[in-house]
Amino acid sequence: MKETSIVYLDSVSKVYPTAQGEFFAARQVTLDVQAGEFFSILGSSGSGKTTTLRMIGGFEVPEYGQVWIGGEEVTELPPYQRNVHTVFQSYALFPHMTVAQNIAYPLTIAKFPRSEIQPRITEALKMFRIEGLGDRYPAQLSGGQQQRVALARALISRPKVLLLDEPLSALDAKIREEVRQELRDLQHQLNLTFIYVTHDQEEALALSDRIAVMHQGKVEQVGAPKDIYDRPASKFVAQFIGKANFLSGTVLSLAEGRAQVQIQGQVIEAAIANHTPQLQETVTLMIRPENIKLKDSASVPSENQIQNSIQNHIQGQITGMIYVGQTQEIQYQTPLGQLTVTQLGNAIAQPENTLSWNIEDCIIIQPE
Amino acid sequence: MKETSIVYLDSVSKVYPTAQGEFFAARQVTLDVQAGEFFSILGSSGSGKTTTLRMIGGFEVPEYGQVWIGGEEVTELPPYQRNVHTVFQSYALFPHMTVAQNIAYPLTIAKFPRSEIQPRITEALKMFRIEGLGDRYPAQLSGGQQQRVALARALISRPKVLLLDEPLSALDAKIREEVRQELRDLQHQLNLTFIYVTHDQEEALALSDRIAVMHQGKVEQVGAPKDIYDRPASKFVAQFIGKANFLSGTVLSLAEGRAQVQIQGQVIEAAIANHTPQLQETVTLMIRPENIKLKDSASVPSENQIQNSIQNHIQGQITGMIYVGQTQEIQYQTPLGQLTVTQLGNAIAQPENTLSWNIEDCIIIQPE
Amino acid sequence: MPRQQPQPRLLASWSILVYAFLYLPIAVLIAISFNDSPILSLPFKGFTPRWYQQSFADQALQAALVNSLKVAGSATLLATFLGLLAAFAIYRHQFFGRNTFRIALNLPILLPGIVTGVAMLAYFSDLGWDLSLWTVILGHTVFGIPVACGPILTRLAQFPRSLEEAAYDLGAKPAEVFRDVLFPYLWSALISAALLAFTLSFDEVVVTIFLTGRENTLPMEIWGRLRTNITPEIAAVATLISLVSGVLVGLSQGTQMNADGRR
Amino acid sequence: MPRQQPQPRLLASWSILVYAFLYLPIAVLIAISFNDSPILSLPFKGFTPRWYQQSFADQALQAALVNSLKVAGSATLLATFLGLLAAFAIYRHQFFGRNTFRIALNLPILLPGIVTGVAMLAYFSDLGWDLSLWTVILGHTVFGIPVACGPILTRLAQFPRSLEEAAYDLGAKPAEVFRDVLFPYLWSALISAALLAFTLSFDEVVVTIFLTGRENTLPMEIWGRLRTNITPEIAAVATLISLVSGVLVGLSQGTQMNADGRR
Repeated sequence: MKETSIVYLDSVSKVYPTAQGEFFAARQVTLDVQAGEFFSILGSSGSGKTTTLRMIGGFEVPEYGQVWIGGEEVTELPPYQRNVHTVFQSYALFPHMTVAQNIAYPLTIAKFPRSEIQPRITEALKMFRIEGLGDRYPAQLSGGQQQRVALARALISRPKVLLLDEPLSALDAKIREEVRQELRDLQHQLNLTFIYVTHDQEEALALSDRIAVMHQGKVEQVGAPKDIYDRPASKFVAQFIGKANFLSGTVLSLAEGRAQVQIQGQVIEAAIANHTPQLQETVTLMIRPENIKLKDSASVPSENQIQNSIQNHIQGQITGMIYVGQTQEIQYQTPLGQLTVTQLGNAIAQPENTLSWNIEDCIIIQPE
Repeated sequence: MKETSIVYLDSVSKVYPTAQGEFFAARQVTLDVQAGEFFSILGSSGSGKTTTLRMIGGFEVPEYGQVWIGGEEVTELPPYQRNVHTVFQSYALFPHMTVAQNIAYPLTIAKFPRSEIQPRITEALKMFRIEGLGDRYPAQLSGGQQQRVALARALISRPKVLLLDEPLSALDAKIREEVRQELRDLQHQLNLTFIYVTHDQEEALALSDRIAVMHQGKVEQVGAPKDIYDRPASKFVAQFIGKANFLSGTVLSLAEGRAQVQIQGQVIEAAIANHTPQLQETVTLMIRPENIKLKDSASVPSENQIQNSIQNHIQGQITGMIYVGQTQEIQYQTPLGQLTVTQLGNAIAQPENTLSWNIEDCIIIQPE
Repeated sequence: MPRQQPQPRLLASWSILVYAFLYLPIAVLIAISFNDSPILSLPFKGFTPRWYQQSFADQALQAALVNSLKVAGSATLLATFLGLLAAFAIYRHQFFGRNTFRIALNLPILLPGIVTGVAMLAYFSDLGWDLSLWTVILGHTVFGIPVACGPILTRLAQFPRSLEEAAYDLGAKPAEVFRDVLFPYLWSALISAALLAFTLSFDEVVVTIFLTGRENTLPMEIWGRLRTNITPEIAAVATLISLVSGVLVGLSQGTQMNADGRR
Repeated sequence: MPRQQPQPRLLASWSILVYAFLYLPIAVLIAISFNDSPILSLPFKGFTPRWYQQSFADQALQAALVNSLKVAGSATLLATFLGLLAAFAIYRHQFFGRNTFRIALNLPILLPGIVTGVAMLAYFSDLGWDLSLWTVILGHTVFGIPVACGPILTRLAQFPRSLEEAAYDLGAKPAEVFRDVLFPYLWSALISAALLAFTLSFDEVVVTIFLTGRENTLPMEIWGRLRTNITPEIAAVATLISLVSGVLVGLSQGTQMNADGRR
């Protein structure tokens, strides 16, 4: 692993002394990133995601564990001896240098001959569509242009890995989506490895090949976007990425990836995902509000389908509705408890309804 | 209007001198807010929404126009002579006073007797569920608690109108939704008038009775949330609130709320909303991506339904897909141009499909 | 075993040298003040509290100290009040001329004391005023204002305008806003400003020489003695003055930083 | 017709009074320097450039000016360099002792000049050094360091750490980071610091009196003459010194503000 991954963190911890003892900004973080991957580290502020990125970049030296880049141990090497470049949240363009001087900096500092630098700058300016801006100073550029310059500067010396620390957070919401697509295309085109830190789950889901979700210094789950959204490992992940209904019940029986769970006297069937429960264990079930379908009370399944348990449908009464434009969130009071159902567009719910879902969409997760 | 509305702005403008001449932070803003309404002013930063709120609160005096509160002209009255209170974005709690002293401040300054203040403070602390915190200082409170104190302080002297300047923006995303609901309940319960400034369209849609959308100092549209989302007055509003597909075409014929529009040689039918076009006029059409339904190519309408024009369905080819968890955005190449379709949850589109929509969901808007 | 973080040793040793350079003379002075030798010099011949006892018993020094306290106390009050006004004026002029005001305020403190002294002497004699402790107080106020204004302005610049607006909004009139919101906020800065102005006034010599009548302040008394008989008693008094100055300045800066932290 | 915004008139008039109080003595001094009267006083009897001509021709004043420039120039270089070091030390010590360092740095500037003077005199005589312009330079450096450190530290505190990290990240070694990123950023603060240190050194009297040998600096020369013959020539020289000080301080603050604006 260490030798073949492009970036490998081997149980890395970063500790700060505080008045209350030691504070672990990152705790036994193990990650492996493959060449060509778009790998995101997702977490709220204080989750340790930036600390982790800074240990890869060489700005922090971990107290425990090892950092490997391109098959070599680099744990204690300074940033200028690592073949990874960072795009900072603030872009960190040098204010007293022109755009061209900024982009040329990695080559200038590596003492490339002038004749070799010039054509590469021209090429980079063209590639990032900032041809006319070579002589401007960073303060004269818009946010989006500054971001392009920062990218061009980080990529001019062709690093193995690009680290991006919330590169879109300083941009307007409207430009952000445009740049997001450009970033993804760039990574594909140049076949680069991106390690992308963000607190925005939508960004992470839309862009990444794989995501590591961090919480309180620890990695909670690593997986593909659909994996993490559909089969979250913990209640934290389920809540952090999207909205979720949680139910708490007791396991009655287990069988090939399924479990019968008793909730408030009702029995429903649930799928087993990352957490395999014991019989009689108290477990947490998760159903995404958009995976609950609404049917008229009239079209309930026939008696023999229902048998003794309710399995995956239930009667509910509307208690509230929130209109948020694209979707509508409807609150139901059901025998299982409060359930929220999300509907798209102008669909309107009948006052009383049957809620149903696919058994695969009701999964058992770790109770935090 | 001026006399019956609880707050009425009569063509109010706020002008700042700049090196380039005059800058209109607010330009001829006319708004009327009825008693008991939850009225939002929605706009991005620099749209003039906060300036407008500050003119109601008395922190800015407009250069032109009049401000009426409760049927009286108050344009030049200082804040301490207006019966409206503000909840500031930063909460603006007095750091050297305890929570109880903060909440009591409006009564203390109005020279209420001590014996009358005490029970009202106790009641307010209870109402906002901060009973135990009366002796703490603001710095010792969490963001959510500070917000409650700010609300309690603003409401203790029972103002006619409460002005709220992005009161949720300093809170964590998770707490925000909780507090949002509380705010709405509070407003209903006490039958208060709220004027609520925000840049978050979801917040405005979920909370408001009516919304005024501001852009570059001007009011673009005033209306109920569904009105503004479904029938935006301009391209700006359509883009700012949610996502939208825009098409540009020429009006061929007009009839009772409908128009035939020719786009790239195709003719489609569109509904007329706030903007009534002329024959041969070049107009902009808007379709929300979640209002486009997907059907298998097999189930297209029969020949006689289609007649000569395509009306409201079209063939398309998938060119891209973005997964964002709750929804999936699918890009289609169609004879009309690029169209984005939003689908909920795990629905998966077939590689080739027919896109269709209700004619009411395809509306003609002002081309900005 | 946790990995050790690298330390910036070179920088640390350089900066220790700089501080040593700054503090060595003071260290020597303190040593001399306890040295059992009648001349103002090292080497150290033994510890004695004699020079301190002698200075405490000195009648002329006591009188000078009282004068110094009178001058510094009055000048501090005046300078702090006027500095507060000046700080407000700069703070309120958000747009036009703000920087000009600020620079104009700082000029007098950086004018040579000798120029200020000559100028005020000429000014007072034109007005026909007799020189006394009062003229010294006015002279000290002139350079005390900019010094006092500094911390007040710094704190005022951090003042969240919304606090003031909230108070207005909740029904407070301008004077009440000042009393209930601004003053409590500025309190620590006022203390800090007063301590600074006091220290400067207490230590001043040049302007004082021009403006005083028959009464001597403490530094003037030392100054006078240095020309006639230089004894370690002077070192003892100088050490005491340093100690008081140090404590006052330390307090002043501590007050400021506490306020910053609490904010 | 646009509605007029209210103006804070009371505050404006008060603050004009404060500034008048600060500047009146200087105005009187300037008036006297052009007054056609051989005594150092008003009323104004007519305009004459005579006192300025006389001071320009004065050999002793010229020699004193050269000495002043030598001392101020050397002390400024030393103080700015050491102040930069001290600022770095404070800036890097993010956690432990940062505030202590900062206060320790500011103490010497607030010690009475008389204490610094006595202490350094005793120190140099212990070392067996002869008094000369060199000892004056060292003395001025002691209070120049904290003064020079101020603007550098202020600017350094605003320095976005990410710029430094970006340079490291892109392959620059520590010395190259300083040359390419930090130094260009600090440049304006260094100028500002040097101008301040120069002004203070150029104007200083008290420490100079203790530490100089036979050579006089310009303020010392004036000082000496004030005891013997007070002529309007002194007023002319004092006016010129004020002008130079004012311009230097104005330049220094202007440089700082420009840099702030550009950032």
